Amino acid sequence: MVVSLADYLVLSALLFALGVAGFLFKKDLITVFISIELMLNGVNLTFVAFSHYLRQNAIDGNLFVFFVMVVAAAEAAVGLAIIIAVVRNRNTLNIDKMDLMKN
Amino acid sequence: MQLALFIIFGGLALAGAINLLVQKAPIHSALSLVLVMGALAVLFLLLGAEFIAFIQILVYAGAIMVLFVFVIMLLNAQPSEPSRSSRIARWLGPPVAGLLGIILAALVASRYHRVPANMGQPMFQVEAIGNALFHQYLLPFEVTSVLFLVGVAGAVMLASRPDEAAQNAPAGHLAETEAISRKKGAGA
Amino acid sequence: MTVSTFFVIAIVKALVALFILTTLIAYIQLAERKIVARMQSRVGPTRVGPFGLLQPLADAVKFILKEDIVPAGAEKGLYLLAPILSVTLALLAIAVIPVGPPLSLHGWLIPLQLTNLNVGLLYVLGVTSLGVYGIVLAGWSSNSKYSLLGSLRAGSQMVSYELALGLALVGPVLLAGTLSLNGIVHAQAGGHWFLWTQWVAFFIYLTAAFAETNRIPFDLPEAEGELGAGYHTEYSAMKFAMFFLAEYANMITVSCVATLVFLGGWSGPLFGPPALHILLPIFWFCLKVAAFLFLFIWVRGTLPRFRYDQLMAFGWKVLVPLALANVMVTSLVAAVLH
Amino acid sequence: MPIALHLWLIPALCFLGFALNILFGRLWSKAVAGTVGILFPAAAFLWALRLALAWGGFPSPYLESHGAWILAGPLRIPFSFQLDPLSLTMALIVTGVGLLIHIYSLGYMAEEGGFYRYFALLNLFMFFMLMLVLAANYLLLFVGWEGVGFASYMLIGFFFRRDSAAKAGMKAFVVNRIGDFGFLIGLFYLFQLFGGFGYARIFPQVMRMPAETGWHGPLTIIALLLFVGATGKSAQLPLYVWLPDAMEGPTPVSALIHAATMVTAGVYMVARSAAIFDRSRAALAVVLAVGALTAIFAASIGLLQKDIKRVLAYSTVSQLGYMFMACGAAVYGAGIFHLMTHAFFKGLLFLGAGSVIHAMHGEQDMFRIRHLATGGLKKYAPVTFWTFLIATCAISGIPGFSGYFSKDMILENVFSGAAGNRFWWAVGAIAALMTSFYMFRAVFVTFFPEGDAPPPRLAPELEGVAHATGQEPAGVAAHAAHPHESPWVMTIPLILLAILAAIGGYFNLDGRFMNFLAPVFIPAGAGTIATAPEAAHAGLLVRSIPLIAAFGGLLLAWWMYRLRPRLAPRAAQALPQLYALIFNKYWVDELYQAAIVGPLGWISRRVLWRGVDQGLIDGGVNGIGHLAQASGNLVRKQESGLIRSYASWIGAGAVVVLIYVVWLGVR
Repeated sequence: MVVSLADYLVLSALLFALGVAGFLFKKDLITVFISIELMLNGVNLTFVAFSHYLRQNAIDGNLFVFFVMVVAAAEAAVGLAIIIAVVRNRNTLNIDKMDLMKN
Repeated sequence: MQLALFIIFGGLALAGAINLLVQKAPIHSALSLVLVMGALAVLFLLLGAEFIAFIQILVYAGAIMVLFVFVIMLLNAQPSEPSRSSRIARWLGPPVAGLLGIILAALVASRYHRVPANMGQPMFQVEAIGNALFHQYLLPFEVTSVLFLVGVAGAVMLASRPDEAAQNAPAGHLAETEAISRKKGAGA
Repeated sequence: MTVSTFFVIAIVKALVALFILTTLIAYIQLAERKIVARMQSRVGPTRVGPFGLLQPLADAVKFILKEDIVPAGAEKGLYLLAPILSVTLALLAIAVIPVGPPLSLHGWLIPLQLTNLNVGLLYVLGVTSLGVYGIVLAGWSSNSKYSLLGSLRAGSQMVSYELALGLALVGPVLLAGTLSLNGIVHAQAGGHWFLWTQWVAFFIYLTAAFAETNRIPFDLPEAEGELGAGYHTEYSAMKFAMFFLAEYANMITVSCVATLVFLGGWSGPLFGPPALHILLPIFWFCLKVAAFLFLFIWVRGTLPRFRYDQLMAFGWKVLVPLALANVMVTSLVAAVLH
Repeated sequence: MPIALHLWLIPALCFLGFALNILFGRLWSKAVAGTVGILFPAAAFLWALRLALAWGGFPSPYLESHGAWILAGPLRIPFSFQLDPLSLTMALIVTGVGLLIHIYSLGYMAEEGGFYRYFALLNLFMFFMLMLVLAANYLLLFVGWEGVGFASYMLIGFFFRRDSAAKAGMKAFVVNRIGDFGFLIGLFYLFQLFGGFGYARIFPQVMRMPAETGWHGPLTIIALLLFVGATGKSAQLPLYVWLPDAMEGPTPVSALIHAATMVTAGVYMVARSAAIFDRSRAALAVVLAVGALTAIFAASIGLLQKDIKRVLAYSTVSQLGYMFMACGAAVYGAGIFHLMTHAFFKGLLFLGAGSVIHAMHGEQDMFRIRHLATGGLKKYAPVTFWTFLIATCAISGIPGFSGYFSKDMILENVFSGAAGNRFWWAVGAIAALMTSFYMFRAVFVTFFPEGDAPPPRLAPELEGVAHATGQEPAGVAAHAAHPHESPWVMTIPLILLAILAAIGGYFNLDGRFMNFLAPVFIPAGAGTIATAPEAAHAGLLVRSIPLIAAFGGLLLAWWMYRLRPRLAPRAAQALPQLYALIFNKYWVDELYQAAIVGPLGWISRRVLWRGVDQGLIDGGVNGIGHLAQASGNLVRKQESGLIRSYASWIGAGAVVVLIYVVWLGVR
């Protein structure tokens, strides 16, 4: 028995969906952010899997993962800095309370 | 063997992801994500992407998630208190997430189930990746490095307090005092 | 080689390595106590066994028998997880370290390492970078100010110096053209140790390695004077021993990497009968690692501790720029030489 | 390999001077700013002089081009410069006279603010003018053409705090735009016909076309459109109105505008386009008529002006008319010759007038000057007086002075040339008489003692007339009673220009100048209307008429303003309507105001502003705004401010897109 491309893709689809779910259901700002990382990871898996199966070990897919990681790192740095600033100002991490633009 | 590893670590990744969703405290979610990342790194190894696998560990798990954990510690993030919540998210969320997963999975499963397994030996990748990075993908590489630089500068700007520069105190000190004060606040 | 023999060999090798490693750690600890004692004109432990040689055993028994305390208000799961994580990751890193050239036994070629990885160096870096979790979680879950501060310091220190550490290794990797530890050793064959050409990187690596292992003069996380024992203030008995184990395992790992990357690994003069040809490389390797370990102990006996802001400034403003400059110069030279 | 002449250097040097001064001048002292401002035009002049001395050592016309300025499909317009006798002459005049004016300005502007700005703009002015004359295609010429317009706008409005100066600058700009509009359409037409702008591309094609007789030929239309531009730039009827107002600028600027740059651009352009004009009899007739009418019209206004600078301004308009008469008679060489001599003596006249104004501390009214400078100004400012007199002789056509030669040649050719016309000749001759009269009037009134002449104010009943024109003396200093000679930086340019104005006519000894210019015009007109300049054979009577006119004007002025000083006011009183008509410049400005500016303003205010802008456009925009607001109010409810709600909507959108993709059937 070998593992097929579809297996990997289904797995990554599920991870992605779980990330979406986390994004929608979690009330915690940091957890929401973590969910985004989960989505990115799910996508990364598809890149590597495609690169392995469809292009016969081409490294392009791996490079995309590399770039995604760089972007994720930058995003994490900025996002966490924003979270820190938000918490300092509003003293809460609850995403539902961040509605200053309302009213 | 391959299938066994795939099932074990794929299952581990899924379990981690679900645990991420279920856990209340942010720190547990973050650690679940680290678990997912570790499992994914093994899957990358299975897919012949050694370099990416260890970069995944080194950068994602070892740096980015450490940052998350750090912030969680710093802010002493507790399970979030109940609050006015979004009705739309409550009604729209489950079908959206569920449909997204089902449709995506069904889509890829139906389209790619016939792709032949790759029997080729994984080649030595680091050199190939370096070559591609500095030739074919030089521009994206440089652009992302600029993006990264901007991100770092932005993070420093955002996280530093306005009066911090005036005091010119070492950053670590403030972080420590802040953490202490939060701990106190949580205890009280 | 069938799957089952593969598993058998792997498990045997892992067990052997684990046994050697734990014993080694125990005796390094003893050696440290002895050497430091000599430096301070004391004699060190002498009562248990001849010259105190059985002291580690006694210590182990003590650790196991002590009461295991879990502080009130601690996060139980994480409190337990942290030391296990620490020691597991520390031991995991040894897996790719080759201690000598492949051994031929009954026609089988047995590599003297658990697994030969094309990106071995990356593996070591990756696994050690995870080590910070153990420390951070320990401090966090203990529900104690001292622990929290210790782990905060340890976390930022390790994240900061990891950068310098990795960048310092880029120079030798550039020269060797491979990330495989075996390949790096081969690239230094014939006495062309990277220490000669990459001495800047060597210095940076050594400094960063001290910081990574939280050893003096960078042992801020457990600065007794101000923080008690730092992140493991609240730990006792076997859990404490695990942290102890992890620290010394990390010392061994960084010493091995330094030996492999900068000192030519197991290379050294070969002489004598064929049996000696097999054993000598291992001997040379152990000798070099031992020298590094002695250096660790020596420094602990001599140098005072840094102040926290000095430490951060030194890492970010001296080591990282220096390492970057080294990478640039090395790549320029390499490009010119090609 | 042809030798490199580096024509680009000439304008580039001036531009460098401009750039340095405008960037750093603020930081410099006046001495440094002035030195920089003079150094670069001087270098440009020396370079032009070097080219002139090396004449014959390179092919003519010499062409050089630098890079591509405009690249659009097959169209490729380079920065191309051309050196031939015409552009060399112009470059020398522009740089030479311009340089003298620069030097003069050092003294004249010494006490003014914005010193560096002044010199920067002066350099910019020269830069654009040099671009204009050295360009080898019409588009580059147009750049210079617009550039001088801009520079003149800035310089005329130099004293921008004074309302009248700012308005005069704007007037010059706007009137020029009208002409430029025609010019631009002419350029479009040229491009359509010949597919390019380069002289080297257009003129050979033009020369293969037959001469046109009617009004509908393409060349005629082009020529007339180009001439519209020329009337704007060179202040011909009916677009001359900006030039007299341009007096608001500092006097050296007026000198620069009138003598070396700007107004000569139109003449130059017509001469440059000789090949086109030569093939259209109708266009030539129009040019001749407009030139002649302008000459007499402006001269008649000049008769009665009291402001010394205004007299000179109208004389410039009139002299430009002469130049166009020459062009209209297809003797472009004579036009250029007159342009050159005019540059000398008109530059000198303006600088002299500036010197007078300087001496009188800002007083510009000739009669008041006479009144204030007891004993005659010539006593106080001898150098100014003598140089001014030389220039007057030159402009009036007193034999021996430069103006005589050029004006004589023009009139002769108008009389007897193939494209000439006796009627316009007569008009020109009368204008010459008037010129002589009002110029000597200016000399006698300004420099000679008052004697028993009446007080400076005219007869009381004419007071109101004078006021109606708003002709107030600009900033009269109360202590103007101490006239003095100007410093040497001002007198030396005067003397140099006086020498040139005196002997400038001898450049054409034995037709030498004409022959020098001939290669530019002869091939252009070969086999068409134009005739060689020496073909003009006029009778003795015709030849003596300009002489008679010149001396007649001199004597008349002497008689009216020296011998019988009370005659002039009495004549004015005898014919008050005529006097008022002429004194107020035929009410042309008022006519324009009533006929064009007023209705235009009314339409703009009532129809365009209130109606179209406020009603239609604003209403429309505001309506859209209100619509958006109203619809926003409707969907506002959806914006709960809850991030997770938004995220849900995004997710729902993704699901919808996904379903759509599946439904499409991904391949």
